[in-house]
Amino acid sequence: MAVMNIREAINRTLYEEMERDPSIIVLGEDVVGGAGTAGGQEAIGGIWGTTGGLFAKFGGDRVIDTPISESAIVGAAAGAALAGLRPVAELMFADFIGVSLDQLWNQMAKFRYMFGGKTKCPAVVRLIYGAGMNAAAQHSQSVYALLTAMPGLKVVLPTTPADAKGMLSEALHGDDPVMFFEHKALYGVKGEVPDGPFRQRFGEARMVREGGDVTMVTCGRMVGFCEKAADKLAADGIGTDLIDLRTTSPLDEEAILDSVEQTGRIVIVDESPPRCSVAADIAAIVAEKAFTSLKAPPRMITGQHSPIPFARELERAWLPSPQKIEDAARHVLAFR
Amino acid sequence: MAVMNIREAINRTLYEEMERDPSIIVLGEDVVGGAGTAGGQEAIGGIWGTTGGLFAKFGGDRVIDTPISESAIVGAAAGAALAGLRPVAELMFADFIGVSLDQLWNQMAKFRYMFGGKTKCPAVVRLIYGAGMNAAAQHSQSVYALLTAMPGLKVVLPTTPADAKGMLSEALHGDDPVMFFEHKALYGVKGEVPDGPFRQRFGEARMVREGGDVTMVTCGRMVGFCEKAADKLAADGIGTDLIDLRTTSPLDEEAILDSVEQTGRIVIVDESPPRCSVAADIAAIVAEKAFTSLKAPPRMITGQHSPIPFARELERAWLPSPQKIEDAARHVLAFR
Amino acid sequence: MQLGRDALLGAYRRMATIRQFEERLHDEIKTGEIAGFTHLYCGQEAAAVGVCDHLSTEDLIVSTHRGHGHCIAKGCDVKGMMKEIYGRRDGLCKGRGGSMHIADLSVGMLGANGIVGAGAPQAVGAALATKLRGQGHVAIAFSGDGACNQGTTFEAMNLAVVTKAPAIFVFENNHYSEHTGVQYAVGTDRDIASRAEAFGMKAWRANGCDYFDTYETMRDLLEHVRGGGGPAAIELDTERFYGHFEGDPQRYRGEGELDRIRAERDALKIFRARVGDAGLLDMAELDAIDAEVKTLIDEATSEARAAPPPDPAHVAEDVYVDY
Amino acid sequence: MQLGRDALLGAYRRMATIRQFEERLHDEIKTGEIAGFTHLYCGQEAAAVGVCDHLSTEDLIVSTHRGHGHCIAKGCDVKGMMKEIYGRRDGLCKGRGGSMHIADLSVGMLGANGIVGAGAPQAVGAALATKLRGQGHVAIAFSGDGACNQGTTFEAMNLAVVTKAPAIFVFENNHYSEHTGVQYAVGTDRDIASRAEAFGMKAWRANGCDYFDTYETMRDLLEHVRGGGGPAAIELDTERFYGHFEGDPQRYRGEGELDRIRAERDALKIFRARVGDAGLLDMAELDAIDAEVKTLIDEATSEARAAPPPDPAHVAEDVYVDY
Ligand SMILES: Cc1ncc(C[n+]2csc(CCOP(=O)(O)OP(=O)(O)O)c2C)c(N)n1
Ligand SMILES: Cc1ncc(C[n+]2csc(CCOP(=O)(O)OP(=O)(O)O)c2C)c(N)n1
Ligand SMILES: [Mg+2]
Ligand SMILES: [Mg+2]
Repeated sequence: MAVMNIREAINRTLYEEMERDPSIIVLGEDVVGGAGTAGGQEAIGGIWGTTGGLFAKFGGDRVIDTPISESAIVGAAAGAALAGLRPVAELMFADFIGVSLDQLWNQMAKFRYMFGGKTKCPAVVRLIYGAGMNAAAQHSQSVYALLTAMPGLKVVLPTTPADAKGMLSEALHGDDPVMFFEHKALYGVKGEVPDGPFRQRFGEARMVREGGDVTMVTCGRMVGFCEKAADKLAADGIGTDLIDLRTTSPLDEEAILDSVEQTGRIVIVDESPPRCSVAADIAAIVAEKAFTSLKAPPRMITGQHSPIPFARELERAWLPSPQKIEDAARHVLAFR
Repeated sequence: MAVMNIREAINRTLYEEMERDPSIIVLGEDVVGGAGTAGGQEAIGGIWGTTGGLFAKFGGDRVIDTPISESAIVGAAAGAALAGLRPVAELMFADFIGVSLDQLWNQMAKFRYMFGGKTKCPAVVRLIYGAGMNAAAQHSQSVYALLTAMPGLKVVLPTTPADAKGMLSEALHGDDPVMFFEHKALYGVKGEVPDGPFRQRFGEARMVREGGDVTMVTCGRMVGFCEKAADKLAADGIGTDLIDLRTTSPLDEEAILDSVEQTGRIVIVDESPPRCSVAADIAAIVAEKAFTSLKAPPRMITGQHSPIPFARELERAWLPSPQKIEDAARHVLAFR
Repeated sequence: MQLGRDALLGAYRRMATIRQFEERLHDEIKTGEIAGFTHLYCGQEAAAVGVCDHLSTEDLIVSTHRGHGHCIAKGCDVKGMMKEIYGRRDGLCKGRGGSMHIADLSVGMLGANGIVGAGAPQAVGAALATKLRGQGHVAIAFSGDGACNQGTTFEAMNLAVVTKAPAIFVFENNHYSEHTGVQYAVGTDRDIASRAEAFGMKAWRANGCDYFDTYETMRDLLEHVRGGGGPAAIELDTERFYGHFEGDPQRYRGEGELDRIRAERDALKIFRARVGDAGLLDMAELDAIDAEVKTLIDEATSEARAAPPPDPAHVAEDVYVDY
Repeated sequence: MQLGRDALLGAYRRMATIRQFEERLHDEIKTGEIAGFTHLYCGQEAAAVGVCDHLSTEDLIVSTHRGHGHCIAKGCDVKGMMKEIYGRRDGLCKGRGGSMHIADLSVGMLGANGIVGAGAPQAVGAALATKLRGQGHVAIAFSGDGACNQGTTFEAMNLAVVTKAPAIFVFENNHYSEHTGVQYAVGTDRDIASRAEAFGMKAWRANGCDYFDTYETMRDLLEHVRGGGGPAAIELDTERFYGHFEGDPQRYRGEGELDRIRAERDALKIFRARVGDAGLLDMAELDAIDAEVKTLIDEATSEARAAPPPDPAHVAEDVYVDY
């Protein structure tokens, strides 16, 4: 097992999968970088550094810089997938689903169903998402709830380098459109990554820790926040079942319900605004399906019902925090 | 009080409000109809018939046919609102938020916040939505959950002619962007409409009936479905509190929680797919805030986690039905 | 005209099939048995057939809300289409899609589309796929004069030029988008083809009511694209014989307009006149095809009417390959 | 040159303010005190000022992610801007917006924008508002050479032409969108102004590093638009002196490119040479302005550094007027 960060895990997995499968192509803005410049291509390899080296190895027919036109990028991915390729399209910021939603939602998500199950659309869309870098209201959003709501899409959010590799590889072996979310503040997270072929099935949550007193369900960057809260609780002898969803669609209901059956108390943490969020979705499922197990109301810790602010102090206040999570856990534990 | 249908109520309200306020303009595809044709303008007045007569009265500077370019339509509305007008933009099908989401979500919804509260964006976007006309996967969706999730927008769904007038008028007096949803299968619904100025505040649910045994919460076309189910239950002596949300953002939590406090049993009915839906949102709120009142798990009756099918038999099966709602109510009532 | 007898008979058969398919739908819709929105292609037959007659199964097309003609021209099964439009279990798309969402990838038909302008970027992606395979195949986006104002169409044209994709943009200018005239909605006073040229591609123009003009112009165009010359566009001047959708009162039409276009711009009449004048085919042969097509459409209709509906139990299937 | 002394001094002052504001930011960002993404406008000063010097408060502009120059040229308070970029409570937008989201409607600045291409349709809507008011005011969308490939920009141009809105599309071609060259991303081998022409509007071209060329060309353009001639476009050939955002290693630049553009394409140097050669202003006067501007920027920076942060308790306020 090699130790690497999430950025590197994604880069290497793209490289290995492209070597394995000649039908994989990569497209997006500056995924090569330097097209049409004196400095030349491969000048930088993507502003996030995740696609570096691919152009040098696989050439311009498979690693394609595009103009700024996200509808065309995602639409081209949809069409290429119908036509037999496995495109990996990059949305430099997930917020840009605003200008490309139709191709995700009304096109690639619906082809198979509308066309009577006689086709498939194995496109992977990489969405760089999340707050924490003071990128303000239009470059910080966690749009996974919107896409989780859309039948036909799979929604994937790795939080470790191993999951990044395993789930990207799974996406590139599967036959459905996959929304692959990369948290911009997690790129530097390091961890061990299995060598060689390795796939992580979708719909299997990761038990980050088992404690039995309270259940925490979350995904993405909030996994780390919950770990901090769980450490604090552990210091007081309180054990946390911490569940990293890994994928919100499909959802590992079983993992959640099993834990709640034991703990009877759940805190759901989500970096999105509260309304119609994944947090609400899970609270609803738990309320409907684990009603008799619940010893306290499910508690949701989310962002605010407001756009995401710029200033450091405000962004921090907007987001869930380890402290708020810890408080929520103590609150549900104290409920009688 | 005049009796009219929802289509007429919207048309008359637009007319009356435009007479009152010269800053109101209307724009969209074929909202006049016939531009650039031999037949001439006002040939039809919108494919839904809601904007007929406006051009003849208010002229082409205030009633504007546009090319097929929804981003430009909504974006122009956003800009016009910033510049002091009150635009009413029409999305002929709500599904077309796919090609215009950015202007709704990242632009008009966020201006006020991003700009430090120093501006306002009083744009009204009319979205024609919903299933029931076999318009298939791309012309039948109930996209209100997606927009309810977005801070900065208000989301309004009239189900009676009076509410259509009252809430459209409220939107045109208010200073925030309003997503005004018109269900295509409800246009013909008739009812009494107050004469003269009349506004219905947002965030006030409508108690369609009070019964005290079970709470049903819903909106849009599902209000009628719930009424049918409630009639059946009433025949067995079961009383339903039927709540028409009227607006999902802001949400009248109080009306819901008050009712659940009394009934302890709730069925939430929503014509959207289940995940991250308004149904889930309300179930979560109820679970969190009315936990001790609940005598049974909240039950959600929604569409399927699939695109909306074309064939009559399939579309019917996809949607909630009075029967499914009735069954759900009996289920929560039987829960011990 | 370098077309042989078989090719000519085939072209006429395909156009006649579209015509009769649509005329039958026009009648059947009145019975109330067909649900949803249906957009008839009648009047534009020469466009679909004149374009698709150059294509093999490996050449791909992406269509629009007005897609029946493209489907038939590309080789979709007519009975399967009829069943689909009737919403039947054994329809081409199992009754899930309906008129606006017919696809058959086995013949290179990547889908009709209810979202105006959505197909254009998909055709660019499909063209990138054929380019990568390197066998000279192309991908075609059919678009209307209305669709040519949608941002996605513009973006697609630019992306095609930038990536040198073998993508072809076929603009069927039938002068209307719903009830709006093209003179209004396309702001420039130049034509649509000029717009494509401004994006950096070669563009052609042809009479989309004349099979021969369309076919021959497409030959030149395809020589350019298959030869590696990059994307191209063609504007086809054509006519829609019915309303935007069934039920449209068409008050935007000029006086006598429908009569005039029926008289002067009918693709089938024009075809007959051209092959008759040139002495290439006998009218009786064409009459015989009309009769055969009528039989086919009769059968397709009665079979569709009698076909079983979909089973509601399967409503939420076919969403994913694997979930 | 018909500009009087005061106008010339004012133009220089505004350009120098932009320059020094940005250079200071470039230094301050290195200290780590400024959060988020910052895109510097340096090098394009003549574009913003040459355009905005024609505008009154009732003329409206919509800007981009690279918006500081447009803000200053349109009259936003420099100290308020600096505080905003520092994320302070008393910043122009209370620290909620930051560098990419500065707006001040009181001076007709409708907002910078983090979404490339989003501003163009908004300018059309704003132009429809000014048109309805009938006082000859215009609305301007600033866009980059990259933004000119976004569907929204195309749609906006067509909508402006169709509605005859007094909208102006200013394309600042600085040759790059992030790390991609305009030669690649704009597929046509004609220029961006030609693209606008293909949408049916009149277009102009000017040297966006030369205040006088920009200013005078805009005068002609505005005569056309204010006179009811409909929308118009202008392509300004200009340069960006720093990276796409702060931290960009700029490996896409040609050898010596930055030195060359600094030497030959510096808007301030060019202005000095032009007014000096024509004997219109004394260099000492301009030096004095530089010094005054330096004092302003010093103050703005130290005040911003010392200013209080926003109160986290207000994080979710200002979302609605009334909810
Ligand atoms: C994005 C989008 N906007 C609007 C519509 C509604 N609509 C359906 S067809 C149509 C007109 C299309 O005109 P054109 O492209 O000329 O094709 P034609 O109908 O003439 O074949 C419109 C506005 C739609 N389906 N999708
Ligand atoms: C819709 C969208 N796509 C991509 C980006 C990321 N991005 C920000 S600036 C930029 C380049 C813009 O280039 P140009 O329009 O030439 O403006 P310049 O940066 O040169 O001022 C890109 C790709 C974005 N902010 N929004
Ligand atoms: Mg048309
Ligand atoms: Mg640029």
